[in-house]
Amino acid sequence: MSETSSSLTLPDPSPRRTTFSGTLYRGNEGMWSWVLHRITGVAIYFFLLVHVLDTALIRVSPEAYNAVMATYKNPIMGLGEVVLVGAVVLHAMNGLRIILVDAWPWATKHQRLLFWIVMGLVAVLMLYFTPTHLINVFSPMDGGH
Amino acid sequence: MSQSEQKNEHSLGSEGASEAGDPSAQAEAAVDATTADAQAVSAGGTTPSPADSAAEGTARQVEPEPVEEPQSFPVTIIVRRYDPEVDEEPRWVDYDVQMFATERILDALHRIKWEQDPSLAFRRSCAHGVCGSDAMRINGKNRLACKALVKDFDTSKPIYVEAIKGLPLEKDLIVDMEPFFDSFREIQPFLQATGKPDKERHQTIAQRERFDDTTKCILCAACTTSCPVFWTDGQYFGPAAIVNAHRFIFDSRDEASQVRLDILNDQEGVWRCRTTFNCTDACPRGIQVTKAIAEVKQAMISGVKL
Amino acid sequence: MADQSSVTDGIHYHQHDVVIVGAGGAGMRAAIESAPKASTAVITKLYPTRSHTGAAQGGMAAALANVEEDSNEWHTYDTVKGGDYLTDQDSAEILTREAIDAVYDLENMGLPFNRTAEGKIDQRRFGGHTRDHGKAPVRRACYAADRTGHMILQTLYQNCVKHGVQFFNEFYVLDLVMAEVDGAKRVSGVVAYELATGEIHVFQGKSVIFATGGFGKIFKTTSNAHTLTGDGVGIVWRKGLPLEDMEFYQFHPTGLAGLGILLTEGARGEGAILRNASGERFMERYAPTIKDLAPRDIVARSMVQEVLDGRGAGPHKDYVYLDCTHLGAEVLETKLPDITEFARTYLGVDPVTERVPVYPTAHYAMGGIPTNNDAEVLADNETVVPGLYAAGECACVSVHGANRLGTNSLLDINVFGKRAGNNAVAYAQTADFVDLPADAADGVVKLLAQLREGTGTENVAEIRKALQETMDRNAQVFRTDETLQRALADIAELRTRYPNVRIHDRGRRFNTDLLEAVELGFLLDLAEILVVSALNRKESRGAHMRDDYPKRDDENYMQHTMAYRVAGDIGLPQEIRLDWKPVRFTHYEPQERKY
Amino acid sequence: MTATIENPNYAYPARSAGRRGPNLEKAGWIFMRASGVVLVVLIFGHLAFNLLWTPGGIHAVDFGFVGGKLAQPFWQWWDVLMLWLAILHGSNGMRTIVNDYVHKPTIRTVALWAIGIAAAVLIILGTLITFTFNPCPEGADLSLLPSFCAEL
Repeated sequence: MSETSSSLTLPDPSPRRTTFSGTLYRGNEGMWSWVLHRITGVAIYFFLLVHVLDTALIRVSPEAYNAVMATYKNPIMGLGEVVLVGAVVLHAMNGLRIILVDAWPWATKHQRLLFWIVMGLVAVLMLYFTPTHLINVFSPMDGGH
Repeated sequence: MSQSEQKNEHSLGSEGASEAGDPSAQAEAAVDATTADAQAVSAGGTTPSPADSAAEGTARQVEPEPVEEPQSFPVTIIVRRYDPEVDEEPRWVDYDVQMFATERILDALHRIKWEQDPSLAFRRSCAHGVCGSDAMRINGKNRLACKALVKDFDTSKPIYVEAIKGLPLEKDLIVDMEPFFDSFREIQPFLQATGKPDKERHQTIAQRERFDDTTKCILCAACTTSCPVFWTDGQYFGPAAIVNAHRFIFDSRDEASQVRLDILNDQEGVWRCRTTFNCTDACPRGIQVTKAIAEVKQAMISGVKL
Repeated sequence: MADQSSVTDGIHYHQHDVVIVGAGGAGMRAAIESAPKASTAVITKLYPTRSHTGAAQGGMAAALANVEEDSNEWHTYDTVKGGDYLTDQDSAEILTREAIDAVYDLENMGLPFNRTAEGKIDQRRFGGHTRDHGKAPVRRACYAADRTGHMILQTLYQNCVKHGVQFFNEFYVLDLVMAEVDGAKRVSGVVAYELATGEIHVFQGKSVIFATGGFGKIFKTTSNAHTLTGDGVGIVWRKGLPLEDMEFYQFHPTGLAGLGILLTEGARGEGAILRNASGERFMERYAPTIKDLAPRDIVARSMVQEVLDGRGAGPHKDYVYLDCTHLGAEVLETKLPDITEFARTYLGVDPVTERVPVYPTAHYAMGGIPTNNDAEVLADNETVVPGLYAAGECACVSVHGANRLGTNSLLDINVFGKRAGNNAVAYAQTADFVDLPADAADGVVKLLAQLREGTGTENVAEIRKALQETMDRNAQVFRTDETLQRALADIAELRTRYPNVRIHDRGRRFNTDLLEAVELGFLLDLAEILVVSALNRKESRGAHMRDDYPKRDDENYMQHTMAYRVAGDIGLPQEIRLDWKPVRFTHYEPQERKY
Repeated sequence: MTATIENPNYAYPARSAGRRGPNLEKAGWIFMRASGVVLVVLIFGHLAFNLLWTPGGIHAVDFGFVGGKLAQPFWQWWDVLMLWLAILHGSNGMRTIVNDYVHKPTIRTVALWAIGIAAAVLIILGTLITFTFNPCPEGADLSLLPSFCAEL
């Protein structure tokens, strides 16, 4: 009977402990893809907030906008952009996988294979993007026309 | 008794077993040997009972032909113990037990309870995976202790055993199951059909097959407590409740599918499923849980297709 | 409707019209009848869905004649003959007649039976079930793959949810309260121990139904769950009520060798064959007509005989094979999926391509608490205890006689569970509560205190193991005076050690250490009754096979054994008085049992 | 006793019984998938055009480049659609995460409101800017502006 459970009398159930007490749950591909999906999603969300705001500077003045954009062109930011694009690609590909898994019995059954296909696609896309982008980042250009 | 003596009895004991013509003689001899070894390992353990020596005595006979006998080996089991009357927080406790490869983790827990520490509390009943009592987290994954075989683990490392996650911990490996059954009860898990037929309601083989998978559920909670959404939000109905709803939604005899779909079309219903497939992997009955949930979602969008 | 609870002196008091002890098939079937009509409490040691009904596999017999000609009269004949004519024939007639509605009830409640091409309930063959009085095997067992018991348990639980049955989960009933009213002993209630908290609850009820299942844990190799420790049967026994036919204990032929895990007879119903080491289909020698589908006692005995004669398989020649390889992967995966998985998981043997090592395993108690056809418990051969009912494996109606046919137990729990529920409600609607004696809970409080605070040195697990080993060695499929005497001496010795057990867990919450100690007490009681009853029956009949008396002796033993407890507190030697009870006949004259 | 272990949040929100207003979970679920597919096209197009296909990539992105793009209705609609869908998709995702992990009612309410307000502000701001944007502001340094401004 539930009233006997001591836990119900506790003042403040702490969900943090709920999640992290004991060993880490050893889920398989499905669980880790979900973890990645969450992390990339949150990261992209916060970038999105910033990105909309910095783009809004375009309404202030060309100088203001260009000043902000200049920061995106520094090499450290350039590496960050690779990570960001990686997150976007991963989130996108895994999102498509989730849609398939939701809608298509074959995909539900072979979700594990699909996860690795997603990883493969992400790798291919990033292999295309990363060098192209890094060459741009590290080429000596002064940013004007 | 000395180690060498023990070893001796060990091999002879098992081989002589067929002499007795006793069905369980083999297993018996094996268990006897194990007991002796386990006692040697756990200092301060119990003394061998007369029955042990008797069994070993009768078994000490001429052996017909040399047979390759399975060997037991030491396994370290680390159990996350918690006694609410004493402990502030759960603690990990190590136990060394002698195990055979074909034995189950449940056997290891029994050996701990019966030979080393009788205060260890866990639930179990049928011991072969049909009653659903002993769902627990073994090496970080939900399984039934009676279906987890020692040979499937790397025994060079300790095996970690702890209670399932997300339900209130009561003691050691026992959690409060009431919230879990509350969710089950909430989806109206019973056939709702009008009219009283004289005999059986008819159903084709194909119609029966449609929901076969989800009839296997034994309500062990391995799926629900493997779900990351459930861990953080106990209000989520959880896979088990949805599986049982599926069992009736897709039963051609049932007339209340829409009621159940409405119940599950909730903030805490099927839409919270994030398709992590932990539930499918955890199900000891091999139910395609995530697929069942997907089918319920599809039924909500485009109607029930029997 | 009475439905109250209160706390006095730390003891919880509850009042319900009908109190059901046990939530397996029989208990829940009774609850479904009684809950809509009266306040009903179901008190159970386990969560209802953990009950061992769920482990039953093969099917539930009923002469529906969905796939071939059949009649319940044939079913009665098979049941009587299967029980080696010790079956009470009027009871068997009720069982087989009400079987048909019992199956339809379950189907209407939602049970997903396998279907025929026309959409009707499909049926399969099973041991001992024949057409036209033994001519050939008949398809009588209604089934849901090889998890019929699971589906029955789930369906009954689902319907209990539907009816809002009030469950007291993980409440362990330890005593039956009886009180004298106008010179007659009547039921007043039960006393239970709440596992989660260690608190004592007294349930007052107008009628009480015991549906507590069997006691297979007196044996070591058993298909039974760890929790099947005969608590209900033991409680009734300690109250001075008799037990019937305790010597008849069924060994299921096909347990996984060395483990005892059940492989359904339905496998043989689908065509699987038993073979010895040389591959011979040995059942052809023992039961030429129906071979592998002979009743369980005969098949189990034949298997043991093969092993004793040196024709066993394996390194120790101590088991035989169940050969399913010719059935094909599809039949195994669709009709016998669970047992296929059991063999794969626990023995690493794939039934699709390999023969599965099997050996008889302790399975089912034909005997138990004597009841009449209305499920009312008997205080002697005729006198009913008003308000007390029993159904399921813990009860002995007796529909199973000396040997139960496969699929008749799932039938038994449904037919007599329903009867118990209906009759208990009818009784509760006319009767008044019997006042609880002031000391209702004292016995249980004392028992638990004794155990919990004992300073002994004995270990519960060791005593239990010794008991199980002596029972396996001395009171199994073949018994002699000598082996039974040995068992009796061992049990007597263990009984003297029992009061000296030490409980290591002194806590109150989920004290499973204490629980196991209490259970051991019941096991010791019941094992002793079994052995004493077996010693007294100097014949071989059904599941009771005496090597020293290999023939059936209708002249002296065509009667039920009734065992009474004369004296013996827990831990002290018991004094058991044996008596007889006549078998009730209707149409069938005892004949030699040939298949 | 301080048994706080693995304790789920049963005190926290009631299920269907206490539900008020329409249930948008299903709509939200469908929206996440539909918008997701469209966003893959929009964002991949956005990234490819800006970072890969334009010579110089990130170095080419400045007022002149963006202004040039936003002067065309095609890119205006592209960006506005992307803005709306991305903000809604992201905010709904954040709402889910808050629902999962934030259990204190006050913090939860604050977090959900913050997400909602941020979404509203950004969508309105972004939309207004896109449609009221002047690629050739008066008095600006011509060298910073899109090339076509010179022709005006």
